[in-house]
Amino acid sequence: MELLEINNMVVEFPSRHGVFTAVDDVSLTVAEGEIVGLVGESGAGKSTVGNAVMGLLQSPGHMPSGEIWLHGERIDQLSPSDMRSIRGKRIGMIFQDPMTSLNPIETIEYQLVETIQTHLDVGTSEARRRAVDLLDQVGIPDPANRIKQYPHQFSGGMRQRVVIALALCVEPELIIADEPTTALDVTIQAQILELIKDLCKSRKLGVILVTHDMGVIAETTDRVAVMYRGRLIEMGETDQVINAPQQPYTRSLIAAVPPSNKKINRFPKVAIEESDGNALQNFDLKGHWLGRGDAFDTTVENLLEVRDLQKRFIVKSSILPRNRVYMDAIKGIDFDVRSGETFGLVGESGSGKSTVARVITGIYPDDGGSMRFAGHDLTGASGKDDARAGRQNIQMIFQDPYSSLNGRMKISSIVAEPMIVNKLTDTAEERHQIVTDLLELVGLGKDAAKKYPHEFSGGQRQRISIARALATRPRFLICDEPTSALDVSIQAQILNLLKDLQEQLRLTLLFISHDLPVIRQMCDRVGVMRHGDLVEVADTEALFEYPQHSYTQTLIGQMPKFAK
Amino acid sequence: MISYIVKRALQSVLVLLAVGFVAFGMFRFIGDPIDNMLGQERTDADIERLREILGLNDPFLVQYWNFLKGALQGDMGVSFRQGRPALDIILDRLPATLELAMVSATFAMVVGIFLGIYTAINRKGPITNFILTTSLIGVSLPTFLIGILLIYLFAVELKWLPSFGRGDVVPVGDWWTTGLLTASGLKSLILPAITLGLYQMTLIMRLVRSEMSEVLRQDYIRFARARGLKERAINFRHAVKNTLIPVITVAGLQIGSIIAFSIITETVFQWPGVGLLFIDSVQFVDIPVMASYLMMISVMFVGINFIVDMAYLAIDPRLRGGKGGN
Amino acid sequence: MDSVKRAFDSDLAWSFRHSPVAILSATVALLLILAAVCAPLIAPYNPFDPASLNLMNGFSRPMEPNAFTGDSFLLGTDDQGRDVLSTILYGMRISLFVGFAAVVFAMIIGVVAGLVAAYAGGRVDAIIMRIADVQLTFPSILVAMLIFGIAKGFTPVHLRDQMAIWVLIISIGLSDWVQFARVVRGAALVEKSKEYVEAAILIGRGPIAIIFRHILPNVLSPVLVIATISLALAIIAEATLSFLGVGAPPTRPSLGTLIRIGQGYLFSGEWWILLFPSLTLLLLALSVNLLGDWLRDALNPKLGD
Amino acid sequence: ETLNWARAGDSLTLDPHAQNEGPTHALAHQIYEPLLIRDMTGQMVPALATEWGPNADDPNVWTFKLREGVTYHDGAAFDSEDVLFSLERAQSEDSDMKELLNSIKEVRAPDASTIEIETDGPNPILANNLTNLFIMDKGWAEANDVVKVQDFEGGEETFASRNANGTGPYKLTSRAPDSLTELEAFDGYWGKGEFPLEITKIKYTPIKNAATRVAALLSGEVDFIQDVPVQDLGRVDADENLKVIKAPQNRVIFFGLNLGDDDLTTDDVEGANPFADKRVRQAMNMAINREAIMKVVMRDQSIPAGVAMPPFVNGWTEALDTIPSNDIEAAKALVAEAGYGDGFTVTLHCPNDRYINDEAICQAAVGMMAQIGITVNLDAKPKAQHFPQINNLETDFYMLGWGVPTYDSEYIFNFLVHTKTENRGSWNGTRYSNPDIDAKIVSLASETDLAKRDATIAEIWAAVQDEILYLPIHHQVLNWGMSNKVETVVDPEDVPKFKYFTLN
Ligand SMILES: Nc1ncnc2c1ncn2[C@@H]1O[C@H](COP(=O)(O)OP(=O)(O)OP(=O)(O)O)[C@@H](O)[C@H]1O
Ligand SMILES: Nc1ncnc2c1ncn2[C@@H]1O[C@H](COP(=O)(O)OP(=O)(O)OP(=O)(O)O)[C@@H](O)[C@H]1O
Ligand SMILES: [Mg+2]
Ligand SMILES: [Mg+2]
Ligand code: NI
Repeated sequence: MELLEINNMVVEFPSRHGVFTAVDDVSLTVAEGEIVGLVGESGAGKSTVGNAVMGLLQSPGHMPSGEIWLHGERIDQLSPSDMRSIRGKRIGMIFQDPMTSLNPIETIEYQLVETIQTHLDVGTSEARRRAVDLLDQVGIPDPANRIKQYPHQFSGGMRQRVVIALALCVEPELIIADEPTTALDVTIQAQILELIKDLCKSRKLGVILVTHDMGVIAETTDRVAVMYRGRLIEMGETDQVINAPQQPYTRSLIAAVPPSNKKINRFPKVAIEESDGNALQNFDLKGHWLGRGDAFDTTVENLLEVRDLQKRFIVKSSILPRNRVYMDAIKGIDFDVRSGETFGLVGESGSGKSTVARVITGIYPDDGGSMRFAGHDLTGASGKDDARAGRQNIQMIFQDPYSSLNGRMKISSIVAEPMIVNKLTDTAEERHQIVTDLLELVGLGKDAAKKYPHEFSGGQRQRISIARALATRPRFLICDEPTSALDVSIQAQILNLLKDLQEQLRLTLLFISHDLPVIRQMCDRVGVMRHGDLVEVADTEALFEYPQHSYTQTLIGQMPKFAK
Repeated sequence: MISYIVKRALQSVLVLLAVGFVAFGMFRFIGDPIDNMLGQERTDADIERLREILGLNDPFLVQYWNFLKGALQGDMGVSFRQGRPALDIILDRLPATLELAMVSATFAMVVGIFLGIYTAINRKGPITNFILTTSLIGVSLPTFLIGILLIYLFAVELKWLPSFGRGDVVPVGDWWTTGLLTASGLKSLILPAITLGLYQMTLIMRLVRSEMSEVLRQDYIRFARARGLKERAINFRHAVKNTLIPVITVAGLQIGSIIAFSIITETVFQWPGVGLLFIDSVQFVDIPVMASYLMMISVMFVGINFIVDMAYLAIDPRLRGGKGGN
Repeated sequence: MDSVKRAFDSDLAWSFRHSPVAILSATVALLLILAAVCAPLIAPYNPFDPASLNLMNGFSRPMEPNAFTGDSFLLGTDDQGRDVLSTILYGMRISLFVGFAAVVFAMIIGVVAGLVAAYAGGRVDAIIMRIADVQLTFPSILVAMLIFGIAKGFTPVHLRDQMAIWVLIISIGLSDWVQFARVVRGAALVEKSKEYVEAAILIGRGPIAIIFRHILPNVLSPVLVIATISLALAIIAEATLSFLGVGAPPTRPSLGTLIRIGQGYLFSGEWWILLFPSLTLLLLALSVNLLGDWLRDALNPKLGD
Repeated sequence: ETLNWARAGDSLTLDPHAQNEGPTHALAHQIYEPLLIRDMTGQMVPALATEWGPNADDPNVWTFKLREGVTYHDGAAFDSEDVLFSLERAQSEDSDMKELLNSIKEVRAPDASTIEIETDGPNPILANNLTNLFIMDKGWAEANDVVKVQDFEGGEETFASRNANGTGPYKLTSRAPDSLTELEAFDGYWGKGEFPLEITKIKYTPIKNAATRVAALLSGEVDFIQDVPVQDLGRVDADENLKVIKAPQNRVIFFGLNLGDDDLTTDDVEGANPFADKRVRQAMNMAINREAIMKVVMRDQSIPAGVAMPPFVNGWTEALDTIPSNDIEAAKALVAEAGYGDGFTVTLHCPNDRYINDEAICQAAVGMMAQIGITVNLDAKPKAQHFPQINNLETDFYMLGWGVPTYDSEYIFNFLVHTKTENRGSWNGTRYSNPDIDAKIVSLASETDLAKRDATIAEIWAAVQDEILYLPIHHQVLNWGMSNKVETVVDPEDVPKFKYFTLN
């Protein structure tokens, strides 16, 4: 008997604009101890399948037809209370978006202990001990202290690991892991995947692993299912699918995986023959508004100069300053970003990469050091106006796209907003056109304009956030994990676009990513961070070929290899 | 923290000064106490003499200043109506009001939150619609009417509950008297507490419902479900706590106004509390009582709002410390 | 034309067309408002014209001829011989205007103050919130008396009646704004720390746009709850204040005043004086609140079900 | 037998001389006694004095024979020392009763059971002023340091303001101001056997709200309430366990007009005062339909009035109190004759929490004035704002009610008719000033020939009626609601004296 059996599942999202079929006739099985990979285009319906299995479709989504069997028991028609006894206990799920999956006002400890105690008959102190253990297992440093913190005090990757810990803590029979490692650096990713694999072996755990990372698929899964536009188009043994894909989409997907071993000029594009003509079009940047902006002056060599930058967070507040406990998130780092280059920032999850971005953009005040951007002092030492003027040209793509979108605004307003604010367009029609273009560019289609952020898949939200950043026609763009949730094909499309912009307009990029192949393709120079320190800065090729620092060496060594 | 409290305390002093200033500017418009004090046999000369004695002929700033001087020495003036120190009168009346306010606020909060959660979880359905609609009756009709209707039903027709007063009270400690320890005291509490709490209950219920409906659609609630948490824990802990900021804000304000201005309910039920005292004072233009009363009320509101602001921090860790922990 | 079409096509209009409750309550509210506006045209009598009243018609039972005069009134008459139906219609004009205007006034001040306090923080927050504390101390009775007293000094005798209405609106509004301000501030403090606000700042949005375009829509739900629920309260408050001599004269009773008058006849058998105006107020409050419920849900894209 | 008693307000203090005010006296009357008292029908009868009257040889000296064998609640004996002490106390600076005694020059106690009061001129109505003047025990006062009257305005609380020791039929057992006062029959009361004294315990609760008061009576929680709203009388009377009794009250309700000023502030007539024209006042007097007000607004609980004087008062005659005919056409003609055919506008100031249905009466008047072309803007306010306006001459057309505790017209003239001066005419908001009349009013105080005095009173009333100084509306009627087991008549001053009450 299969552990999980999905038969002809259909999921629909009705709306006033018609019914959208997100999952269309999907059948899938998972056996005990098996890891089934689920890959596919962003927005193909992968997360929706997971949600449907859990009975947690977001309203108004529903499952008009199809069956779900767990261990020979049909579960899609269970009463809510019976379903509740299955969730967590027998099926665990790791949500795709770790940022919004944690209750923002409860401590990590509370959420872990509560979950453990709901399912296991253990005392509070025992549950606490287990919680700390779990955090340790998912690689969170200093778990005993950090467990007392709140989600917003954790980095993206750390939150993702908390979510994983929460799903694993009661030892379910089946785990649906929806992009569980998107925000993790390779070392920790390896550690987590190892953990899951162990569980599969030792406890006959079945896993559905949704991911866009072909390397992970190759190294972890037993079988793979490929989804495209709501349909399951291909399914088979991992080796077979990777090495001899049947479907054109699968083929192009695999072809699009960026090579990790050498630098090529542009990302390989996916070329699939689309019947409905909705494929990513080639885009002529030159004639377009995006490419028309004034090329940035190149007189300054270093657009951004960061010296001895420091940032500390209060971990334990106290009335007396001397009793306060601080955590140094950035311990005095120096680096320059040259005009027109792409500077990559890689490093351990929780090492302070996002913090650097946030300090540069002024979201967090700095605690020392200096930042100069195109002649402006960003620390505000020489006046707030100067800092503000400097920051006018800095834009950022947030690591967490969903929280950075105002849930009460339609996509059209979100994307149009920067143009309105900065008066970048003359007429409303022009603006409307550009919004449509931008959405096309990131592969969303113009229908997206009418929707609200919550109606999108993880990767789609990420693309909205990118479209918005582009609409500012930035001069300096900080990308914090910009493609972490994107399948390789769309990733290629977007990264190529960024490259084009860079060529055209000398756009400068600060590119934060855990995805080393992407870094290798994108970046001119790379900085490696660990524990708040910048341990190494080097030209990309030099770094990949001859890593100096021991941490860099481990990092590069652990990069999942995807050999076609 | 300490510096924050000190700052808040200093601000409160300013609030008090402002309250006094506005109050004394206002009293002249409320009417003239002299008529009430002297009765029909007074002559114009009597009026003049008494005005002089009471200092009512002084400009309001002088009256205000004299009041402040007295207040600093703990002397809040003497009631024009009862001829007793204003502060004593207020303190005498306070227990009755505080007990009523506590009971009705508890009623409003407990029932309001519970029904709010219920109607948020079950967004449609006959019971929800029934609760939502009938509760509106409570806010659409004047408190006075509701009070009298309740009296008519439960006191006059059914004779279950008393129509007025506090019942038997027993002293607790030096100045506190309580009706919570006697059967008649408890019975007397029921109708006024419901009358007083009905509006707050509806308000809190609707607030909880509206906020809950939103929170229940957040990802972390779905994830909590995915973790298999009990429905009770999800609704009553995760969801409710996330709706709490507007709710406690309103609850704080409402508790404050229940204590301060439960005028109508106290009048209808002849509840011997400060609300009744206040309306008597306004009608009598009992300036010292009104002034000390307003001072007390402002201290109370400052306190409540301080507690509410502190509660924000307790509830939502994101509000603690400035951006990025500074 | 184009904009009409767009408005008709908007999500809000769509959701309205698909909500029977919204349509029903909007119809009721609209009918009531219309009836009030057209009172002089549709009311059988003009109860505000003292010369047309006959005291002997007082306390006529609904649809029964009066014992003294033989006149008959659909919903009976009140203690002054005013036709209850006409008085409700005329009284609603005052009540609706004062009620809506006061709530809107309170809402505007409160929301703006709350948003600014939350967003600016620091000293601005302290000042606004301490003003709110002062305001809280004064019940609307006292505020009304103060404003009325001051305004009386500035308005000529013949303008006093018009002034009274504005005094009512301002006094009720002033005593209500704090509730809005504090609730909005609380909610906005939470919103302000969210990432979408940071994103908007990065885009170059100024503080005003961030406050009103980004934060406001996200804190609107509690505002709507309080606003709709306050309407009936404001209408009743108007009656209370009028009784204290700061509002409309008793010869021109509002809906609230009519209810207040009717309360006196609760034990004495003249139920119609109380019942009909109360029902009208109830109907109004109900429809406004249900409409508010719908609007709140419709404005929340996530509740689209 | 316990009687639960409720009325709108509470006594303000137990010190019998600190406040001159209805509810305060009402409670004091159960505990303390004056020298002479009005019984429930308004008749002056002996209390602590058995005989009294001015000396035949010297009208300036009154002699009072005191009752023997009277004791206070604490057992002390009552004698002339106490009367002497109490009268002096009542005359002292802080006393609120001193105005009633300001004609007294000296009080003497020639022996233990006699008191002589010397006035500074003949005062024919001295006895009237003593019916609310309570006698305290000197020894008790000295022992408890309450020789001085409680300084009410100064905010003193004294032993006497919280405790009481009188000679009255009931003694105080507990008191919580504004909520509950309990009394118990006094065993050693001198009047045992003379009065019914069937009620042995009294529980007195103020209930401010009329509807609640009625509800409490209906539900049986109280046995006796004062001030039943007129519209609820039917409901109370219909209850098989309850009844309503009524009697005319010593209070008349009327409108005052500013007829003395050259121009009015609240009218729309430039440069002239329409009220100065007697024809206008006449017309207004005729326009008021007192019948309708009585029937509809007062539900028959009033007596239409033709004179601003309650019927109990010395000087009242049926002729004076005949109500003017309600003739709209004639009234209109008069207004036109006066030159206001097109009408004019004026503001009527009215209290809304003082007299029975005060606001409704004013509203009715607005309609009636409208019928003769006078547009009246009604400005109804709580009493604390209304009465100062009359006092400060800020109103042109106002409502006022007047009670006459002395039962004598002089009291009315002094306050309502005399030119407004420092010591007289304080309630005269009409701006009427007639030196002749003033002189006559002043002469009343010292006129010992009662016949002559009555004649002067009649003359003054004739002038007042001729001038149409006031537009009388009606005399109020008092209503007491009570359980069937209680038997009493209504006191015209609204002061129940429970020793007279009987029980079925
Ligand atoms: N609440 C919703 N309302 C309407 N449409 C939705 C909703 N949630 C998802 N969808 C749509 O369903 C489709 C599938 O979404 P799903 O989240 O399953 O994609 P996915 O395969 O997980 O993509 P990604 O890799 O980007 O996360 C998307 O096109 C999305 O727009
Ligand atoms: N607001 C905050 N309060 C306290 N600590 C914080 C806060 N924000 C970040 N930190 C801590 O600072 C450290 C660096 O976080 P940051 O988000 O910069 O990591 P990162 O390098 O971006 O990691 P990831 O790759 O996982 O996103 C982490 O330990 C995190 O817990
Ligand atoms: Mg997904
Ligand atoms: Mg990060
Ligand atoms: Ni990745």
